[in-house]
Amino acid sequence: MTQVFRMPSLGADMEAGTLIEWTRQPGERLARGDTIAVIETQKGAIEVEVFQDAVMGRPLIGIGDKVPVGAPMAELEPAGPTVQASGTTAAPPSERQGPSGPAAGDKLKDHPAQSGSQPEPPAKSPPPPDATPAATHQRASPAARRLAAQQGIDLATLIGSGPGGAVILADIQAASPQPETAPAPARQPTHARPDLAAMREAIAAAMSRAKREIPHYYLAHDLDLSDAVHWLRRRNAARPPGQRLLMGVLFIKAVALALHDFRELNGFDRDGRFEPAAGIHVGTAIAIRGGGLVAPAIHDADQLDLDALMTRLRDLVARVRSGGLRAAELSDPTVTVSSLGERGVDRLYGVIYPPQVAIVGFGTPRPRAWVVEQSVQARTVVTATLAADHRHSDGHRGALFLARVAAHLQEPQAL
Amino acid sequence: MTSNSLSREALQAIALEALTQVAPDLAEETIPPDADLREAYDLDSMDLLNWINALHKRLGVDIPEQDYPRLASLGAAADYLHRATRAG
Amino acid sequence: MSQTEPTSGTPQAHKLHLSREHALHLLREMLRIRAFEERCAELYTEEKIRGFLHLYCGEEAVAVGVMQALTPTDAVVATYREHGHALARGLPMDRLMAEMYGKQDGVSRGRGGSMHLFDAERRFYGGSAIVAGGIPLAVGLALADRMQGRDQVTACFFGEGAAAEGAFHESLNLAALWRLPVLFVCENNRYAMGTALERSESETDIARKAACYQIPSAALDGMNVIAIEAAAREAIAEVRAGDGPRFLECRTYRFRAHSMFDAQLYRDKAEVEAWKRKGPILRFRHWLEAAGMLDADTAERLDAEIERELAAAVDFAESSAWEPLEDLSRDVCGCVTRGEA
Amino acid sequence: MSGEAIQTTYREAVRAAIREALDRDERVFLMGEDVGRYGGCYAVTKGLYDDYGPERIRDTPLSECGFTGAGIGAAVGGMRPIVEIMTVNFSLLALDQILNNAATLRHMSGGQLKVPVVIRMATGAGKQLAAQHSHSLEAWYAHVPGLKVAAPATLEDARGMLWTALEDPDPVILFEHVMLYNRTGELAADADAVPLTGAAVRRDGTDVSLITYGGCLFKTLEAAEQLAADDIAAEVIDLRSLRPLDDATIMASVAKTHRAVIIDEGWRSGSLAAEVSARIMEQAFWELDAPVGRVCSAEVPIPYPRHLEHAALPQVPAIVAAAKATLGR
Repeated sequence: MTQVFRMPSLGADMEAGTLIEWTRQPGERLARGDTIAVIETQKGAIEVEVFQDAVMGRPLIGIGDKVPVGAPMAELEPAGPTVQASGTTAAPPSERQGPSGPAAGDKLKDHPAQSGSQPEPPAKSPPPPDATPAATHQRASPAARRLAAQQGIDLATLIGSGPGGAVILADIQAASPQPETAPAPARQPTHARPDLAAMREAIAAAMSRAKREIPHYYLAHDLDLSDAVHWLRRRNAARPPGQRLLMGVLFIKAVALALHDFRELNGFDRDGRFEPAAGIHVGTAIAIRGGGLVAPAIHDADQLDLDALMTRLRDLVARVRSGGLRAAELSDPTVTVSSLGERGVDRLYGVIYPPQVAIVGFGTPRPRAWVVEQSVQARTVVTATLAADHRHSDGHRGALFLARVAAHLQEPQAL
Repeated sequence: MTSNSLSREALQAIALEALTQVAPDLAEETIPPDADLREAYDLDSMDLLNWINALHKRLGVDIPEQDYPRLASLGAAADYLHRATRAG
Repeated sequence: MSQTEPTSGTPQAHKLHLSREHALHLLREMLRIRAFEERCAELYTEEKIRGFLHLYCGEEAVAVGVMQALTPTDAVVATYREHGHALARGLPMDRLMAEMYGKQDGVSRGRGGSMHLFDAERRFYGGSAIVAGGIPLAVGLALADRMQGRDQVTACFFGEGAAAEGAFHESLNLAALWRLPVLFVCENNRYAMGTALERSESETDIARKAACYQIPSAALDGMNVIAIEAAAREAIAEVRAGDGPRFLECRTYRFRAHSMFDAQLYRDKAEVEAWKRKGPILRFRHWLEAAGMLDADTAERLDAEIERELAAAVDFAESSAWEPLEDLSRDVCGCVTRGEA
Repeated sequence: MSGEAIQTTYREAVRAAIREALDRDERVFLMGEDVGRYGGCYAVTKGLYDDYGPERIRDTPLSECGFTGAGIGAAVGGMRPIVEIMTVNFSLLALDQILNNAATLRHMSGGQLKVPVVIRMATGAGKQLAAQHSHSLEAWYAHVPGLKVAAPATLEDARGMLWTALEDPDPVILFEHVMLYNRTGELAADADAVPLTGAAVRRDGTDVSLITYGGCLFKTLEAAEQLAADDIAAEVIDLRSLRPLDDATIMASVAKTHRAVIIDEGWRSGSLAAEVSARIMEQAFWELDAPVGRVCSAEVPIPYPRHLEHAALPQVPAIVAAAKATLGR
């Protein structure tokens, strides 16, 4: 079998070499240890040897060509029956005889993976400072800034008594509202708690309308999530927490991709007529502690890779928790995904959020007995459900859609 | 070596502070150290991940996914971080 | 032992009783080193082995000869060109290969690589990559043996380049002054990297430098394994008897480049070829054949055995694990235990 | 402790520690230049040669690299050597052995070897010994993983750190400031080993943390006394261990006082003071109510004339001024 002689690595700092000379011509025999070529490196010309008996084959680069380490240089043909042994006057590289080693070309195949697996030292950075208070031109010590932020005091209104006129802790303490004359030092509100009563009313109105007006049909499909779970676990293991993904992101992406071919599920009901949406904006149901939920949109979810989706989702959750959702985000979704997460139940039957026409639900993934190729195995299974508007789609298409979602989740690496 | 390690109490305070950053709606709660955060305070997966990320960034401690259950409460988290920062 | 002319080159010249079994052992040890290093060179070009790789090819007779004279409780301090010393000292080839790869099962847990091979159990103290840096260490090991009344010798290997370092002179002086049980073995391969001996030393006779410190010294044909073993046995017996240090200068030659990335601009090919004809393995093999101690079958069997050992070593290294990242900072400090022995 | 105290000097405390170590452990021996017959350059080892003989009080040639390396080798070989290097400036001749062997052997051997050597050396200026005998290079050693570095400043530490260092499985470097040898004071008659790690709060205070070690400790305590007269309560921290640093004690103090000044006889650039300051920024930034201050040696080789040497080193008025500056005073 023809093999390939590649540019050898002669030092950790060698990246490439320039061919100066072939010391053998095609058809000439090469014994293990013979020089095959001379290569110019930054350290000067170096003769390079072959590590197997072979016959020089077709050169793949020319004199003067500079190629990187590992690049093919020439073909090597099998040597055929071994001819000479040593112990005679042979030059000492063959002083030791033995069977030739495995072909270099074979081994080189796996070297990228090998160098890729070189461990990198973990980055241990010192703990970063806490939250950064609002910037101001007033000189103030870090301790003063922290207390001012806690007490809602504007530094710009103070005259500092510290070095260089800086505001220091004592200045903030002096400016703090006194307990007798003022209400307890109010935390500068960093988040606006949603008005739960108002939200309840809005949900009540929307859901009543949905149940009154939309003829829902419901489909459910159990699907094997094991590959996705394993893929996710492996991927997350290699990343710091800030770069890890949640399963919910895979669900969103799988739904968004599947909707490409099921446009009748992605859009709005406008007085009984279906209006397909141009983009796929997935409303993502986020529960609010204490009751209520919102489902703001992740725009163009089908176009985002998983990391970007995760970033969006993280941002949405943060803004749900702290206030700061934009109104458009709540009205933009063209479809909704609701996922129960790790502490839910097996399946959820969604109620469509008008004027959307479909909601996809995911229950809690659990190990279940599952038949794989005639045997029963424990697999992680999740139930995906679809509630859709029967005025605009039918159960057959809905079923094909759920099957497509399931198929996407079998290939998490392609999401 | 213990030169860099914070006390367990300090770590518990850091864990609480990080929690109220990622879930500011819990800021006014009094959270007992042994309370299960997910069960008693309805922390979802994203909250949990954000919290762990905040701890990782603040303390430089690597917290693999399989260890998440070991940070079920503030007290458990303090124990875990204490061991991890001492080992580092 | 005071002459500094190299001793004669024929094995028969020495009064060493050489059984066929021992002769074949010597050949086998040199062949193992050669085979191991040639495979290392190949693995280096494939990027399995990284860092610096300094090969000993041509100098095998020195390590193999001297090691024959040591007992298991004697100590060895070597240099960064120490694969041969480690193998001859009995460190297992598979764990040495794993170390070359940087794997966790390597003799130094992968932390050292080619230049830092260690084995506390076999009293093999490396593996020093600072020229002459191991010599004071050897003096200290010998001092500890002396002060604790142990009947042990420390063999300290270094190249002729080390003779230009202060540590060499300070250490020879201390060892002689305190009559410490050290055998100094200078492997004079004529080039400190690319600088020829005569271009770096005013006195090129290294053995004479040692003699200046009142250390009995001799210059030997470093390509003759029998001559080296004989001289080492005699010297070590004297050292062990409490007569203070001895010094052997072994005049040898490195067949390959200083390290893998070396264009060898500093020496003639003809010179290399001339030395290769005096190769320690080649010459010993011819001598054994002439003496009727080595036939074709035996030679083939030796090669096959070594090839099997080597293949197993490479497999072992390939399948050994990388140390987990969490262990990055292990073995920097030990734990402090009050009252620890 | 029995409560009984004896009047002694720092020099005598170090000598008592060496005696105790020689008595307690057969494997302990001392070697260095002129430690034997001469009695030690700073007379620390006076009398030991007569009592313990030339094997255990071992005079060496002027070969810092050679005998320090031999001490490292002897430690690997099972002994507990105390290597005395006359001053930190001379230790540079042995730096190769300390860095490339003592600090690395455990790691390079995958944990197989340990190097329980103790290297003592004099450091610091104040005796008009000019630019090759007066420097403070502790920070260089404190930079190196694999070494432990300590600076005993008090009689208790001079008496107690040596034994702990000898028991430590890793190489330990002890820095003895030349201006401390003559300090006298009371030491408990039954003073014993003290831990090698951990900083000590030498004076409690609430207004500013003065962080120092070694030869500057007593200047800093004097500065704290003067500050007290101005109603400034300075807390004085003696680092004691320069590697590892006791971050917890430093940060606890800064969290209390919100201000810090570091006093270090090393040159300011790349100094231990710089390291301590950086750690305060990393770990206690939000506690600070003023920029961290530093009092270090002037960036000049230590000069010979008395007035210039004095001006080059951290002195009490500069420490007082730096502490007040953090308070805007």
